[in-house]
Amino acid sequence: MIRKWITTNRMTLTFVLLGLVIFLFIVVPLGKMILASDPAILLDTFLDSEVMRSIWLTLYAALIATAVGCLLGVPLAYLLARANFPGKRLVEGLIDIPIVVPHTAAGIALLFVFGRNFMVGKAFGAIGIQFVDSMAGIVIAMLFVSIPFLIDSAKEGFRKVDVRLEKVARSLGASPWQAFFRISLPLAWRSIVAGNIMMWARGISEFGAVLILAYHPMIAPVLVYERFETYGLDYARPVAVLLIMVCLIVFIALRMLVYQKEK
Amino acid sequence: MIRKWITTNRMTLTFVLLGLVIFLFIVVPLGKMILASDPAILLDTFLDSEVMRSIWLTLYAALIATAVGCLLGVPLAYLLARANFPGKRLVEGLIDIPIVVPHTAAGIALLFVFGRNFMVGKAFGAIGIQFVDSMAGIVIAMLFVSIPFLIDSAKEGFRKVDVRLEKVARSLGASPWQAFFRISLPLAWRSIVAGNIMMWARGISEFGAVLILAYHPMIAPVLVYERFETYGLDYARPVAVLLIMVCLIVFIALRMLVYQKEK
Amino acid sequence: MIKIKNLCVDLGDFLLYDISFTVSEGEYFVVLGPTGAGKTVLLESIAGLYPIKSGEIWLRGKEVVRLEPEKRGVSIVYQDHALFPHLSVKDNVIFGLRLRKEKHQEIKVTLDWITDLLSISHLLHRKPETLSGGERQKVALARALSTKPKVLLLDEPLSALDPETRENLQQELRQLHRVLNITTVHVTHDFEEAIALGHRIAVIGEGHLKQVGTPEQIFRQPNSEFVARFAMTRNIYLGEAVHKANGDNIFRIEGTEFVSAADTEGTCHASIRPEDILISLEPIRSSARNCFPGTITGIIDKGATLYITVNLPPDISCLVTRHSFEELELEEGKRVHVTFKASAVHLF
Amino acid sequence: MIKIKNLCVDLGDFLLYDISFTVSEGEYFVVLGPTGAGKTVLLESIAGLYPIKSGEIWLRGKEVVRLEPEKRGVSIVYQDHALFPHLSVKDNVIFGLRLRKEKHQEIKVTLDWITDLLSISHLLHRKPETLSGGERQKVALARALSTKPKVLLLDEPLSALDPETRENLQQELRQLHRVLNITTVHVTHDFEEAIALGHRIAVIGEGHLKQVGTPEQIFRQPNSEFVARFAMTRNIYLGEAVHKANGDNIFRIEGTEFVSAADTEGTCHASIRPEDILISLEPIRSSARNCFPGTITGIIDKGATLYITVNLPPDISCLVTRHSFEELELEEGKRVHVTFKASAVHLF
Repeated sequence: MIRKWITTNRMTLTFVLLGLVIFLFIVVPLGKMILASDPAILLDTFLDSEVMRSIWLTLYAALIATAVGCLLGVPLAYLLARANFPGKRLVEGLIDIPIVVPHTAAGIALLFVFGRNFMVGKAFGAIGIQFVDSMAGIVIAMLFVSIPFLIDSAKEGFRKVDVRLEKVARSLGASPWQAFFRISLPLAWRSIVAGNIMMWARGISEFGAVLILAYHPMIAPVLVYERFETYGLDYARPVAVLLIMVCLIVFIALRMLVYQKEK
Repeated sequence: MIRKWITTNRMTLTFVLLGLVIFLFIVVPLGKMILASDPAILLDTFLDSEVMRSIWLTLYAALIATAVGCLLGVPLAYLLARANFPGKRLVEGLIDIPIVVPHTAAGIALLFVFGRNFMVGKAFGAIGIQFVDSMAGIVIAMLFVSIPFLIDSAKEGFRKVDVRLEKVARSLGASPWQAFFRISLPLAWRSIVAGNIMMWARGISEFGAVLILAYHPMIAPVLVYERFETYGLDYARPVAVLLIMVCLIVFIALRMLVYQKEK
Repeated sequence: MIKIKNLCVDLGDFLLYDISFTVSEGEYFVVLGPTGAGKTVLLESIAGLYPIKSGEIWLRGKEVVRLEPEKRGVSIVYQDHALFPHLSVKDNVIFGLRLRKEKHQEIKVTLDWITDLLSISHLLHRKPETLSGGERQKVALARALSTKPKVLLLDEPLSALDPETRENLQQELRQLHRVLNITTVHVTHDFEEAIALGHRIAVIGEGHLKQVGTPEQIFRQPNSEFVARFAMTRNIYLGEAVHKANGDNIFRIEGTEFVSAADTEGTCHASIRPEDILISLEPIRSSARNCFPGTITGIIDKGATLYITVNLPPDISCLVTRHSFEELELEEGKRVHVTFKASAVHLF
Repeated sequence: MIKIKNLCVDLGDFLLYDISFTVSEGEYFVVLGPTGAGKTVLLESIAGLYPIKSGEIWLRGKEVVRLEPEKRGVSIVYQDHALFPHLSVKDNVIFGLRLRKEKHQEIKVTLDWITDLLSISHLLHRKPETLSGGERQKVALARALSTKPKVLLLDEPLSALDPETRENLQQELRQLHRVLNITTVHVTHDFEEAIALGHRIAVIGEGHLKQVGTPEQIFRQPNSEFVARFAMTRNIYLGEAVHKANGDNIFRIEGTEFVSAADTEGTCHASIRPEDILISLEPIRSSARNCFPGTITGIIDKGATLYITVNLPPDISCLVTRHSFEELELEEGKRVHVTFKASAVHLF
């Protein structure tokens, strides 16, 4: 009986085994690190004001980046979902570039625009905002590497909204703005929220670009690296665990919120 | 006339302006860095054997990670696209976690499994493979952060293949393997290739996790950071430019290859 | 009321060109054409929802090509109803009224009126996804009518429904039009729907307007093979028309000569509707000028009625009721006689 | 040939339960039911492509529930043809033969035979996307038949086609079955298609089998309101059947008494097919036992034929040809007489 099942489902079985390898490869390191941690040390780390400050800073900076990204990215996503123009594919390709640009190189590139002695950096410097080793720099770095996630997700969301719903709304007397805010936006809402979550999470995870642009004030991923470099693995580990846990809690809570509304 | 157009298309105009801000924010730093580079210095950097070695190493390690990911990830993607089982959503969520885990924390987590004194690390050490400060470590780090991109893309590809095509193939006498290799795989091919490209590019871009697991041999993003730290911006810049250019060339060439076949 | 002049729209794959027609106040105008003929785009052009290439669109004596859709007073109902999925039935219906910032009391009056008219009052608090196909389409109609549009555009409103619901809603549409007398343009690919509802019918195909006329004209006097096929005239022949010395008009095909009441000459098409042809076992003495013996070569069973193909030659398809079919004991190979009037032979 | 016993399948939303029927060798069996009734899943269960919950499926005397689909010798054709988009027409057709590792020569022979049979030889090097709907469906048929299956399953093969192509392909299916005599199960939601093609028809709905019988039985003797509605019997009444002292069987509704040939008693349904009813201006002297005066209250125009609703009371719908319609000058409000035989009144 079982033998018969194995014979007829040999492919499924093979696929399950291969898939299991990669699944365990992802889950085991994270699981082990979290489960094998000493609660006492974790608590100590939790009470370490430097750690907590850096985690808050990370969450906060990523949140600002996400807010800015949402304001500027959602309209762009709507345009890309609805309009057809020559070179549209090129624009879409360019927007996705930050995902594939090496993070440290991205940091260098940003430095050449937002650095004290360059274009935008100078302009902002005149009004007292500087990007190197500052909160603003962290936000800029996070925004750069994470914005494509939001735009792609929102674009997909808008694409799934039947254009004819907007058309019906127009024929019923809605202006383009009304059609957008009453029909398209509410219907694409879930994708936009999911995109925001992804963008926030991706911002929190960034290390390379931030390291170049703003080593200080220290965000959590930088702190993990600093402790690893300075004190070694055992000191870096509780910070990393705490950071991963915060990430997961935020990520899971928000995702559940989105999926709950689905029902 | 133009005034009339502006009035009726006020929303489009606003959206274009907002979108333009974020578009320029992405394009200008990259464009400026590439275009403003001195060709002579670039050539020097190109002839610097340390730089070229690190770039080759990056490309090569990412390629191995992608190959491994393809072998293990595609079957998993197929399962996730076709099978329904309790907890499927959880599995999908877990697989996406590497995208949002802070890179340095991911590096620490991997170290706790693949490090010399831990589980898997020990086992592999016995057969002469070690992950810390080695090629194998780079591959592992890249694989971890980039595998979700491949799985997601391949999954979408398989989902778009009508199940009934497989069913027809079965009724015509195909075994599950034959249906997979002759129908599902060729039809999902484009998504799988696109996923591989994304995975490779994401592997090349990784910095944080690799930094923790294998500072040496030095991959290009690490080299950029090292030069930045040691010699300053002017020395890091040409390496970063070269790296970005290699990334873009590879990325664009492969994408065009995929889209060309589309026609 | 509606005047379209030399309208030309680009559909990507092909052009819809040289479209001109007029719909008068209170008319129920049906546009008939195959799937993919650009019927939906034609409606969207009238509503201002699809950019036109050239031509003029007049609504109530005003050129509206540059007018925004929300100012045209035109409502549209799509085949798949296009209800707003995130709003309740009630909010769907009053969507247009809310935009108009009407007073609460006025909205209530209109809502009651329209939901009573379409008997959907019991659905008000449901979400669109929980409704049946027929209910959805009624809600879409209510929503379209709530703003009291001058023109109602219906884009295959019955196509997505099962036969029974379709027939009911068809009756409802006719009834609604009788009550409201609103100028309506209804597009469909279903010929039966077109003649059941339309005051006039426009047949569209191959990128342009083929014929505009009353159902009777489209039915009996198609001006092209395309229209004849669409009107399900099964008997379409290409042959030679001649005037005979005795004054008869003859259409000659495969050695058989049909007498026609039309007076065309030369190579042309002839169409004879299957229901205009009588089948009998013996020749019938009557005023009908055409009577031919033939052999039954095919039977297409449609349930209540059947199409009998008789080879004279040529093959000619005749409609009989199940009743006659059983009474005459028709079967393949049987020798029968077909009879039809000269006026049934339409030449074009 | 095919024997289904107490089959039960889970469709997620609902169950298909207690399905039992037998299809004999060479029979053309049609399963008729509304959209979403689980017809496709029923076919996929027979082919082994959908897991069943319980029950037995026998093919050629063998219980096959545990047999893999590729070993059942059953081919399936889907509504949307499901051609392999990456393969040419030729490679689609010989897909099954290649899998069988047949010799090049044998494949060629089968390919020539099947493409000739379906007249698709000229399409061999085209890609599916370049074909018309009718051509695609023919290719799908060729592919299904290429492996010479014992059973052919057709899942709404004509539904996605326009009326003309549908009728042609329907003829082709009949012709094909005559030549190959292959046991066929064809599912559809179209009643006309069912009676045009089926040797026997099974009506499925609300999760189970409603009736199995010849087209004649389904048509004239529906066993439930569901089947009667599906067979487009427009006149279905719920009333009282009584035996009269003079031996007549009477069906009483709204004060009118129909004479029936059936002998049921008590509360029951009566159905009268519209095409069995004759409309005339004067009462007809004939052997028909039912003759009533009434007023025309509705006209549904179907082009070649029309449905006339006459209020006796109750409302009764009668089919007339356009010919009679015009001759009798029927219109709403006109007084007419309806006549039908006692045998036309079916009680259930």
